[in-house]
Amino acid sequence: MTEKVHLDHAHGRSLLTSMLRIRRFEEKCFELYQSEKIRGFMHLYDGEEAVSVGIIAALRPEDAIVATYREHGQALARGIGMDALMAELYGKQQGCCRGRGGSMHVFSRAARFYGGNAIVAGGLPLAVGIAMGDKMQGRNAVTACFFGDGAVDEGAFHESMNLASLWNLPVLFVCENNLYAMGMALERAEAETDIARKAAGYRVASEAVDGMNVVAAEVAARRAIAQIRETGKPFLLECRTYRFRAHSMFDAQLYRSKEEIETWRKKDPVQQLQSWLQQAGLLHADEIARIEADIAAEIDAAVAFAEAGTWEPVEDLERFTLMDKVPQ
Amino acid sequence: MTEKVHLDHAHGRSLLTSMLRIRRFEEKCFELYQSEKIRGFMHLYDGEEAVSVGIIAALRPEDAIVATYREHGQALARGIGMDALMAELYGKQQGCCRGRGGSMHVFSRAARFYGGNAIVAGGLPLAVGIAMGDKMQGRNAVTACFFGDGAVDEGAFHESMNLASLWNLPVLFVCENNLYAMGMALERAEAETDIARKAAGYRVASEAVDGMNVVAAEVAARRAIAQIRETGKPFLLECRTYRFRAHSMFDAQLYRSKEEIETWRKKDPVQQLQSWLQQAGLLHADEIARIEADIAAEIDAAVAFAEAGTWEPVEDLERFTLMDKVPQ
Amino acid sequence: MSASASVPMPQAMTYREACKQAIRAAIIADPRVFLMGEDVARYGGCYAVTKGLAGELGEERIRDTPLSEVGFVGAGIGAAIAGMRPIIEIMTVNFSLLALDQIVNNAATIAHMSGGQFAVPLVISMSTGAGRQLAAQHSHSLEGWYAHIPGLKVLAPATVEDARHMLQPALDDPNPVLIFEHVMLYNREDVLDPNVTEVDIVSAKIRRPGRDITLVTYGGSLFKTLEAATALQQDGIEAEVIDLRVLRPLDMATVIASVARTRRLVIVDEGWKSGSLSAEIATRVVEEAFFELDAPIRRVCAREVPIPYAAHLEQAALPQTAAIVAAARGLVRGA
Amino acid sequence: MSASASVPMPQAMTYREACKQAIRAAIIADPRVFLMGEDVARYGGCYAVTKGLAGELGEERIRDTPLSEVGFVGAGIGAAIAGMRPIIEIMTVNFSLLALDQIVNNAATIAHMSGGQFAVPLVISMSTGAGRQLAAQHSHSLEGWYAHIPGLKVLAPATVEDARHMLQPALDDPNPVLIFEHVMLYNREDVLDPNVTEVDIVSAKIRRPGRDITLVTYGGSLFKTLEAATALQQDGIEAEVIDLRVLRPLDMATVIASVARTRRLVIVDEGWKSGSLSAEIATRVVEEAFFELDAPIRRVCAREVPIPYAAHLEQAALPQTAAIVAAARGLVRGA
Ligand SMILES: Cc1ncc(C[n+]2csc(CCOP(=O)(O)OP(=O)(O)O)c2C)c(N)n1
Ligand SMILES: Cc1ncc(C[n+]2csc(CCOP(=O)(O)OP(=O)(O)O)c2C)c(N)n1
Ligand SMILES: [Mg+2]
Ligand SMILES: [Mg+2]
Repeated sequence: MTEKVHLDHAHGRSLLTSMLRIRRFEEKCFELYQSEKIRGFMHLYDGEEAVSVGIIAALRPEDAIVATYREHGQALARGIGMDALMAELYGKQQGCCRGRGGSMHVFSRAARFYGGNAIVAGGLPLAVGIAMGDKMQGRNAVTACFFGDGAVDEGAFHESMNLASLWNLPVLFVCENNLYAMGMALERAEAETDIARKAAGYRVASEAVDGMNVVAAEVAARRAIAQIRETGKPFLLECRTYRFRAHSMFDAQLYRSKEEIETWRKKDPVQQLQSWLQQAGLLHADEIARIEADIAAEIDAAVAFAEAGTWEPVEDLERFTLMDKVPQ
Repeated sequence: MTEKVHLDHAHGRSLLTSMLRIRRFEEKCFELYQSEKIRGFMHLYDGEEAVSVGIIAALRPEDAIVATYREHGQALARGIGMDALMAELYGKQQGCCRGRGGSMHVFSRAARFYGGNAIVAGGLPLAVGIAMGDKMQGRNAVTACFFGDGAVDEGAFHESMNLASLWNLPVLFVCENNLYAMGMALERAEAETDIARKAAGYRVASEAVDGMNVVAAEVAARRAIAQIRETGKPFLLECRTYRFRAHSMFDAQLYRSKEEIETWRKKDPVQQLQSWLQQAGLLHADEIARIEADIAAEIDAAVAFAEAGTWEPVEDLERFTLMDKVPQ
Repeated sequence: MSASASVPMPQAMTYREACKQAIRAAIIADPRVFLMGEDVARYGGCYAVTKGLAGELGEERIRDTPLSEVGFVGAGIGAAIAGMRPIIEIMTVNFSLLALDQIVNNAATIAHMSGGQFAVPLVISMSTGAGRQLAAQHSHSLEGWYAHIPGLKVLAPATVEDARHMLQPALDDPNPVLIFEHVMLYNREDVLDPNVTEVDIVSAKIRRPGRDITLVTYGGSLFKTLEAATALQQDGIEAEVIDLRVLRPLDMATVIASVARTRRLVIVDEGWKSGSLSAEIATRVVEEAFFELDAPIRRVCAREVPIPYAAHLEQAALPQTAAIVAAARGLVRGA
Repeated sequence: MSASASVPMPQAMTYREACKQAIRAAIIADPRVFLMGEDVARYGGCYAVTKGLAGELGEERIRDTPLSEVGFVGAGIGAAIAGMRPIIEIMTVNFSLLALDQIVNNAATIAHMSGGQFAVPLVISMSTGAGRQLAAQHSHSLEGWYAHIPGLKVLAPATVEDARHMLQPALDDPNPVLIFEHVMLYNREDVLDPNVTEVDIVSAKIRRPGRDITLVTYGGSLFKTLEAATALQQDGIEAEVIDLRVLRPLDMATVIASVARTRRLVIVDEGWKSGSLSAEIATRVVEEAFFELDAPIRRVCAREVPIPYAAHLEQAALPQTAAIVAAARGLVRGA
């Protein structure tokens, strides 16, 4: 496996498309939340697209993903259909979880996507176990585990890092460090703010990468995954990023300044890649317009799909509480 | 406050006496367990005496202690009366906890001794809070928090180290690293076995010290405490030690070899100090004999006290479940 | 309506505002009191309860914590033992699962294990309950679990008055007191009687008297139950509604006295039916007042399913007014 | 007694040995099964259940874990979802508090939240209960708590036969199954009928038939209850003893059928009385068979106190045979 990323037209286009799909999807979700089509807690991903897109580009289909509650981007980057995702946000039967999970609990068996998890750091032990299960069954797969900077405060981070390292498990720990856990700034939450450095306490290899640069993220992920496959040991990749929007749909953002947000907006990962591709002559304005148009159409179709979706019958309320058999 | 330890006759005698009291007390406890006077889980401290004695020698009366379930030594070193301790092990009303706590739950308000705790790492968050409470009330006190190498595996260790460091709390974290957590060898439990090094992940100062050498332990503790008082920040002291006996009274010790135990027995902290004091001409055989005799008498008296003790009336069973007022 | 200068004005207020005023007053009154929890200071509280308080009272008294539930809950217990009077806010009951060891094994036991040498004068508050489409991991109603633990007291303020006044006696109590605030109550508004300046934390309260049937409930289900009582009235059924207020220790005397009058009992509890607090109440009535009952006891509880996201499924999973009415009507009519 | 070569010999065996044989057989039968927990391999298990198994089956199948309850329980859940059939041993129920978030928020919810895309075929076993003077932090009986959670199944093997045979159906079940082994049972010996090669994990069992009163219990209290039944016989009272075996979902049909015959019910549960499983059983009987009851229901449970160390206090805190006899006698004699 090569760790090189060859940024030709096709790949550049693919990365940009993937990020734009997320950006536009989230914009639509914001609208749909305002109009009360989507409810519950919803956490948007604007600003952080390069992380999921870059890292998931480096994964193979047989690899597994454990996601967070801010996982629309992770799900789309992994190829979960926009239709099924949007229908899930609507709470419809055609949603990827039949409307039971909602924004914070997107799952897909086909994509080996083991859920959105609404408990901060709740997914880390799961990821350790999935990697362990894969290893015990002789599958040559890596489990990518996404989590925020806030998850680093939790005991589950400590235990999971140690277990993965001790047992030589192929886990790519991906910290989406967007500097805040809700309103809690990293430097007010952690005595040591250099997350990549913490990996040393577990003898886990680590690297910090510019999470606003999709190519850097992909290159770092390919390198990390190559190392995981070679050594069988976990790796911690800290992606330094920023969320452009509020934490969730209930957040007055009293804890950070407009200037700070503006400074980070200048590093917009979508804009960055797009400008670079244009300057490098790899992508022209009209092609970008076509991409945008395709995405708009895809989103319209997803909304139409969700709107047309049906409600799970109330008689099926208790279905799946206990399973009759293990799905294969 | 000086961090020097002046090992004159008086201090040498005191350290040795303190260690010998623990050693002989534990020997008696072993006997009493065999004869079923003491029940429940009991964890003896033989081999680790230098840790408690050295560290607690460096504490002031206003300082606080949070202990483990292996805390007879910690309690005796802190000056909890042998009578009350023994009566507690008997489950008598005259015990320091009126027989409700037993071996794993020794408490003393007078000694600021906040318990034996039977949940591994359960005391670390408490210690953070006690230090926090002291600091908020303007008390100039340090909280010494004892825990084993096994506690380092737990999420509570991670969270507590971070909180203490982040909030600049005067906690002396004392890791009694005896290389095993029950039958789990440190190197099978931790990917990074250098516990002192883990402190870096929390920007906590740390040092590893020979826990079989009481003077080294005391010196290190004085240095650490001086630094805590000066900087207001926590410190992690890893004391490398060994337990000579089984983990508890139910342990066939299948996980370690007789040779390993013998090697460590050669480093017996009590023997080491005694030989050194004798060689240095600071303590003579007859004085040691007198110390031993005094201790034997004290233990006999404690056993007699416990034997003569009475049972808490069963009508008082529910007393202290809810308190009527906060004891002052 | 006008009031003379000496008579304080009744004040309309939300439950959220009542919680906030309670915290503010307690912190101002006692230098040992402080509040600590996730996002209570800069963010203003996940349900905006503490918005503005850090600015007013300082970040020493309104303290943000990292996402370390074991750590900061345990630290609160330690601070309490060391002489402070902390209010520990766990953002929601769902995350309290991460701190349960500290609550059950330390807060609830230290007084007893130490033979009464130490007390743990601590308040732990958290939001609870479902109804906002937050799905399976964010919709628990586990106050019944906590009510099982000796050494703890458990409160469930349902009214604005209780939200305003239960905190102080909880802080004055020498024991760990847990306060559960139902998420659907924060926006409720009510008029606060200025003549009431304190409430007890021992008794259940009859929120509506009635002679035909007793409806026992607490927390978020109180208003659904009162609505049900109104609906029943149209059928000529006078339901007595009891708000437990205190989930541990239970004030069974009030419940049993009511059942002795009405001879019929329905319990409404948002916990999953099996093993919910409703079972304890039913059983205590059977143990202590079996021959007062003219009919079986009925429960209206959450369905036994992880709470789903979709609104229609979530609502179907939760106790609803219609189900309360049906249960009560069935009992009275001898169905 | 002799047996012909073709008829297998009944075998006397301890509960501990039965647990061990169950684990061995399950691991040998299916390459996806492994056991993971604290001190299960080199130490041989805190209650010596797994002694020797690591040597026999290898440390890949009998795996020691660090003291990281959140971590390894969560890892077990992950491994189950990824296709393994783990047996996660939590040393005792007391430490399971540290892993509760993973059990309640992940194991119990993932099947439902994912709309049935994933199952969590996992066994979590732990010891439970008091009686060994281990004091407040090591004497919990919290199986009733777990029995409150939809998405879990909860078993309490009390007999050697159940200890030997409940594990395999638990592993075959597509859902997370919790198995509680009472610490006072490990040394109990019984003769294992070699003709019984499997048991169900759905039904309660009548361990002693009787017509005058029904005594319902489970786990560690079964033998105290059977003793009580023997004592009652001397008074001419024939007590029927039901062993619940399965705490979630409850087999109420068996209980109710018995109560319909005996018309009287005592429930024995080592959990603290308020909010224990006993309350659920009593309530279900009242809900479903109120008019079959001739007398109030009585409960014999643990006293509401952190379990103390001293033997006489501990024993006073726990349900005892004499109290069961007294409760039953009181009901039958109409006290
Ligand atoms: C255990 C737990 N504690 C608290 C919360 C409430 N909460 C939800 S998201 C969040 C912030 C998490 O921040 P981070 O991990 O940095 O992820 P981000 O939202 O920044 O992507 C908090 C505190 C939770 N869901 N789980
Ligand atoms: C949370 C928790 N898990 C497991 C146990 C069971 N247990 C009791 S002592 C012990 C070993 C602890 O080892 P360590 O911390 O190194 O202390 P030591 O006994 O060596 O002094 C274990 C696993 C426990 N008491 N608490
Ligand atoms: Mg963040
Ligand atoms: Mg150790």
